[in-house]
Amino acid sequence: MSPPSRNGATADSRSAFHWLKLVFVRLGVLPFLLIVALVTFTLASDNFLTVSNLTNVVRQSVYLMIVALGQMLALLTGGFDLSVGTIVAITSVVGAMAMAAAATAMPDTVWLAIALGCLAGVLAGTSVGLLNGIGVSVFGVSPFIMTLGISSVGFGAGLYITGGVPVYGMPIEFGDIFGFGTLFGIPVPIYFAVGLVVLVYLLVNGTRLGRYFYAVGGNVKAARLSGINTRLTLFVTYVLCAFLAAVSGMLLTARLDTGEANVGASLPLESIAACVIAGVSLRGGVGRVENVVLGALFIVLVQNGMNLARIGSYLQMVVLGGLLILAVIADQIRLRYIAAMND
Amino acid sequence: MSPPSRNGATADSRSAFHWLKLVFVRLGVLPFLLIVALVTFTLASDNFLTVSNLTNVVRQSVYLMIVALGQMLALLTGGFDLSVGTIVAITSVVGAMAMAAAATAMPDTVWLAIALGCLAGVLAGTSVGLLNGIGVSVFGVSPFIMTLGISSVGFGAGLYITGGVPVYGMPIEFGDIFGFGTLFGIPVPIYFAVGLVVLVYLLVNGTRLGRYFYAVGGNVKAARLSGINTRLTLFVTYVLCAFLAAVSGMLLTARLDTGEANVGASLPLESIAACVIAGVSLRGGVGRVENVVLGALFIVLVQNGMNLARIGSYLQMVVLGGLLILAVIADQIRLRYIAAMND
Amino acid sequence: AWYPYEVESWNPPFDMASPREKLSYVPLEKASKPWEICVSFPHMKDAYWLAVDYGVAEEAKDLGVKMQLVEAGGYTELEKQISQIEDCVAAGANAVIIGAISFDGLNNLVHEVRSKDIPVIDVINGMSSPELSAKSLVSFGEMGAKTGEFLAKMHPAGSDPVKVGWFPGPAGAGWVEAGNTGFLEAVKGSAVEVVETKYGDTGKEAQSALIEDTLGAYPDLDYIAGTAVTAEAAIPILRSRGLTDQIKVLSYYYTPGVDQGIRRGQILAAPTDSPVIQGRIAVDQAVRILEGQDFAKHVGPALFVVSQDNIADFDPGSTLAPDGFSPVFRVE
Amino acid sequence: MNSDDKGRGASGSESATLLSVRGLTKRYPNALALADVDFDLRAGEVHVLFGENGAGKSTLISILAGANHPTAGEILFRGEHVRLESVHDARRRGISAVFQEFSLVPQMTVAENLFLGAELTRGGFLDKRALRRNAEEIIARLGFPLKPGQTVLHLTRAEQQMVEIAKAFRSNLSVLILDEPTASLTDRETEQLFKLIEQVKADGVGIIYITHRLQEIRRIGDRITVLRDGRYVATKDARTVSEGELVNLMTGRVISEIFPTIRTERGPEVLRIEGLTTARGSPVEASIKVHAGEVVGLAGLIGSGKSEIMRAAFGLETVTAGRITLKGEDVTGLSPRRMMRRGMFYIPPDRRDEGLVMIRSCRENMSLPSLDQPPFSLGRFAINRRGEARRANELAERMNLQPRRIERSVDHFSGGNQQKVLLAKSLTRAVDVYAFDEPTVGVDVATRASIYGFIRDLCEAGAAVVLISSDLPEILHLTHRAYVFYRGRVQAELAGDEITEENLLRHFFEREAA
Ligand SMILES: Nc1ncnc2c1ncn2[C@@H]1O[C@H](COP(=O)(O)OP(=O)(O)OP(=O)(O)O)[C@@H](O)[C@H]1O
Ligand SMILES: Nc1ncnc2c1ncn2[C@@H]1O[C@H](COP(=O)(O)OP(=O)(O)OP(=O)(O)O)[C@@H](O)[C@H]1O
Ligand SMILES: [Mg+2]
Ligand SMILES: [Mg+2]
Repeated sequence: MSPPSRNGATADSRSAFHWLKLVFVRLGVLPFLLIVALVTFTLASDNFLTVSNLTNVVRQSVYLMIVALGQMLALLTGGFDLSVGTIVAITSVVGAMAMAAAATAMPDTVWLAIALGCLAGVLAGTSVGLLNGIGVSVFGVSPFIMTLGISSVGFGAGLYITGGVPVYGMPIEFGDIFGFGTLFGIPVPIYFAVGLVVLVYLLVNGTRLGRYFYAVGGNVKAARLSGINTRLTLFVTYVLCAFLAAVSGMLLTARLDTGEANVGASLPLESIAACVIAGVSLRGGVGRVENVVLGALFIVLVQNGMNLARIGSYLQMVVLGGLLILAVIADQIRLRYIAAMND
Repeated sequence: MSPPSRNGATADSRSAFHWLKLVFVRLGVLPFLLIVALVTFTLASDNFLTVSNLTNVVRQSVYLMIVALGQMLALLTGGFDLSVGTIVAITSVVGAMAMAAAATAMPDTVWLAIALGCLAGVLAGTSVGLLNGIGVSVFGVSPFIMTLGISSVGFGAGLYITGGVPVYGMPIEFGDIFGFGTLFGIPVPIYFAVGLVVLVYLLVNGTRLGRYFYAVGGNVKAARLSGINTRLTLFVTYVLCAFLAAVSGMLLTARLDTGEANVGASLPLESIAACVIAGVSLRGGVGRVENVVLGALFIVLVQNGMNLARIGSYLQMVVLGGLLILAVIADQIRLRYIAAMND
Repeated sequence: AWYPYEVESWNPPFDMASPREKLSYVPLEKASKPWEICVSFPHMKDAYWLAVDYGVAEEAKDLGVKMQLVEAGGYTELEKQISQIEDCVAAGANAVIIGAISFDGLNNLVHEVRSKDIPVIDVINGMSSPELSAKSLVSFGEMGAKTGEFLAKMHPAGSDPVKVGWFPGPAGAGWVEAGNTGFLEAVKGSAVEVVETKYGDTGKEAQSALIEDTLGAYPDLDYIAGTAVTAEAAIPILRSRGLTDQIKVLSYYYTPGVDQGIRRGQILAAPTDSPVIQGRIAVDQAVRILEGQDFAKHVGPALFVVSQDNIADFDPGSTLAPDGFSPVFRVE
Repeated sequence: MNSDDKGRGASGSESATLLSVRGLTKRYPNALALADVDFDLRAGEVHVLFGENGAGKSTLISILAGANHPTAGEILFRGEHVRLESVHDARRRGISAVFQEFSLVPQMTVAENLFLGAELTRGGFLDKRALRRNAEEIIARLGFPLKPGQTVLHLTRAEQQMVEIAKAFRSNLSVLILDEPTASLTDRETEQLFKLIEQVKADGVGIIYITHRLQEIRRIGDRITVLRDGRYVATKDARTVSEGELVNLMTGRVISEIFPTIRTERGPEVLRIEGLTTARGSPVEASIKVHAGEVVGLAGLIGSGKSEIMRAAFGLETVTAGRITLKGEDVTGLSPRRMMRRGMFYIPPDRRDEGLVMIRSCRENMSLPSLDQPPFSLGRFAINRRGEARRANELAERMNLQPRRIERSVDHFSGGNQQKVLLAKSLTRAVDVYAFDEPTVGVDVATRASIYGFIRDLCEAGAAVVLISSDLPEILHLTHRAYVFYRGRVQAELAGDEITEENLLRHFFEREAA
């Protein structure tokens, strides 16, 4: 790109504009939206720009963020996972039941009970992903339908197990630590989120498998002709996505202190929205982990800000929908800039 | 294909099989599923195979069917419409309010009030489609996000208008005729559905615009280079889809006798499911009206049959999800046969 | 046995403003024949409706009638509820008990069903149709009001003002709007100030986020009042913030979580409308109508507030399904 | 790479058989794509596969590359029976292929594509630096004008073709399969490729080469095997066999003249482009004009802007400066639809990407541009299904579509036949200016003759034809006038006898020489 010229104010402002445009093209619209949101809500509410509230926002966004990471993998390969909500619910129910049972059976070994419960929950959730993976990769069912169908099946099963009643009886330590605990002043769930973000980042950007997600999503046929085991890649995608959703489910269970079959209903669409706002393409092959993290943060931040600014819930729906569309329009414009710059 | 041979039972059964396979390839899995469902439910419940119940099923399926027709158009062009539920709700609310207002203003001209109300409702619903169309065709927003965003905006707006309270005060004739009326023993809504099915069939199969839906969904670039106004085509698609949803919304309002902001939430996914079961491709460019009609019928029929067979609703969720997946797996097999038979 | 149970009866019926009298409700011993009764619920996803399910299923067993339960899957599924009831009737139901999704939206259906001479009983939620055969319900407005009164009594006008965050439930649902109105009416004129009304889905995670954000906006809150889910979600949040002593929690209906919360001293109080009894009475009414017996046209259990003071005497059998009860969709 | 230039040394019968195939059969349920084919490949030879469109060439090589599985027959690799399970499997054995249809991931960069499926890793993680370095090395060795960091999405078809070729050259090669690699390349890149082929040949690599260009066979071929209707016909020595004989073997008949002579009665000017510059920066201030009744050629290297000028005229590019006049009317910036209505038709070079709706039938594809006109239309909005089917059948006949199944979806046809469907689209409506962008990509000799035939017919009927081609002989033999593009500018205008290979080539490179 041309070096910024150095004569006078116009040139200065022009170069500032140019610089902004560059940031826009590199990072997308999200940073701007985040800044606008921060400024707006800071003006609208005194309680918004406080350490405790922002920590709160980050902590609230943990669950969506982890699920969105998994969703991103599915989107990268050109699919969807509409069953993430069900996976969260099943994990929560199974994990809570197992933990409660273990805690009753051996009241002295709380930690073992917690470990067993988490294991059971995550296994149950991940096994839903196993089904998705088999359907998509072996039977070639379109991910939309496969995960939609499985989500209906899983939801029915979850309700069948619990009858819609929350599952109580988990050791109090579980919620106290994994739901509400803090370490060096930072809530424990945030550590999990950071850890998983780093792992997924490394996976996606640093490994062959990560590359294959993009390749399969970009052009399955080409991927296959390049000697990639596309079916295995797809299978792994859905299992990983389910695993992430399951971890999120266990963390949420700790936060809620009960196992619930009724959680997560809005997660599928919300996680897709977080990804798409972050520039992940629904056609597959395009998307970045860092942006997805920002996307999830942004959605939760806006909800929090609107709550603090005392915006009615009807209006909140309107604003959120509008923002979603706006973000995508901006991304469209960005793509045009890119095409114009042509690398 | 090869003429059936004529020696002995094996050949006969083979030719029967061959014939079945041909039917399968031509018509898809739906006719088979419908037959299986009919037989199963007839055995499971005495009340299933009665004229009144089957009429009932057809009438119940009218709303889903009309919405699915619109959804099919969106799918054909390679998009989605996740806002059909909101469109139905907005139509219902606005239509009911307008009709009630008109009926109060001029209590003597009931018909005029009904006509005005319907017009207002359908216009309101269709204008949501206008927004979708503009977003998708002018701004190039992906249909998934555009319609998801609009559905959130619209739902919020609908609730805002009504405050969440149903709208009453429509002339009683409206519900009596368009919701519950019969003509020659057949419920009035069915006539609407049949009319719209015929219209959409003609549109899709007999007109230029119909052909353009397929072309745009199959390959936008090729369509553009063939002199098709692809943007206009996309725009019209979403407007038409919204129009159909709006008509369905008005019919539903007649059935409910109140304007409700709380209807239609499950319609987006259900209508997509109806289409996909019917072999409409989510990648665009493939799908047939007749099958979509069967798809909508099938979904409602199975729900009805399970209700009559007194299957618990948790199990119903499991069965419906499973059937969805099954239908798509079968379609996958069919595609392989087609590739084999080769025209 | 659960009966006799103290209920209120409205006369003339179907008008909540009518004068009411106290009755001791006693159901039939046995039905004369195994009637087929269809029950329709908005959903079966929470403990409240599970309790109603428990009530209708137990009463059907006690009376020796058949029961078939359908559920629409949520408050946005009015069409589905209508279809399900139609299917039920087609399957040969002798009577229909409806927990309605919409106050007005089912009137046509009621008309259709009644025209086939099938009794229709309105349970829990309320419908506006005049053609209903009977009602077994209380007004959710009164549930809200009871909660509000409880608060207002503790903080009458003139005492130190207190701040309440109010979480009535999902926007637009009939019972939510009713509860909201009742609550706000009841606290009017007292020292109770509702500083925030936050609608939201009754999922626990949604309510959790609402509570957290409200705590952010009003660090000096005194009460959290709202749905049972809100109350349950509030407990761990307050505990983790060390606010348990500062902020008290109220629910405006009763669930197992609320029960446990009150017993443990984490929730201050909640009114109960005895949903199990409402379910039982609805079935009894249906059978009485079918058998041409006398029946109370419009009854509902008397509301009372369960608080930490009286919980010891409270029998949850009228309000909650027992532990380990799993939903019953069919009683033969 | 030790390029000890010993020429064609290693070729000849004395060297070992690398790969051989016995009785190979591939049956698609209703089509026999390959029937009992024998074929063998020696180390260090270029073995050309030749045959009509749909003869089974691509099917054969896709089996050899592991992308497809035979119904019957056996494959021997270095004397051993092998089952090639997947592309990956084949590549592990050193069999590498460039397929007719590209296998690139558009969102990835050139470098990433080059190593797709064989990423270099260190300690489990991608070694991005090594990847880029190796990509640069390969590109440099090939001498292609590619940048490793470019996104494939933004490349032209020709550039993509180069990436595709580079991909095949990356690993330990023993068999290299090239399916029409030069179909979109100009002579310069073709030469580059040939040099490379010479190099690997010298290393003892066996090369299977599919082409429809006769001059290439002579240029690099050692042996040539002809297929017809999925059957083996003959194997010949490429240097001695005559063109006539080859064509005869391929089609079973004799084609006297591939290039027809096109008479011209130069009519009025119908298209004039003045000082055209597009947003993309190519072409720059280009001006051309086209008269009725003549064939105008546009030639130039890859990326010279020869396509874009016509794309811009057809409304596919954003024009930033200049004027386009069609039949005296200013049509600058009009959409393709308007341009088509006003009498221009552009046939794109990439049938898969922009040309055809692959999942729809031939009939629908052919009629798509002209549904607003009889015999396709019925009234203002409706379609005349019968008229459509009749016309589509006529066109299939005229284009010699194989098999003649107009209801079959396009993606079930062989590459050349897809091209025929694409060209048939232009015959559905009468227009004044036809622009054909690389119309004969992947088309066999006989069909090419017939395509040239219909270009002649169009021209002689008074239409203006713009022929954009990277295939020099087409420009030489068919055009009455030719423009040579260089870096987006019109470098030269040649007419009549001036259009010679020497003249054209001089202008291709002129600036660089200067
Ligand atoms: N997927 C498929 N299903 C059915 N038939 C097919 C399929 N792919 C190819 N064929 C048929 O197999 C035959 C051989 O096709 P192939 O692609 O090998 O031809 P080709 O010699 O490469 O032709 P071209 O020069 O046009 O590329 C053709 O008749 C084609 O119609
Ligand atoms: N879709 C595209 N995106 C970005 N740049 C493009 C695109 N298409 C073409 N270009 C660039 O525009 C320039 C001119 O392209 P054009 O297609 O006119 O070249 P050409 O001379 O026809 O070459 P070719 O033989 O490759 O068709 C090239 O430098 C090319 O890189
Ligand atoms: Mg080929
Ligand atoms: Mg070109």
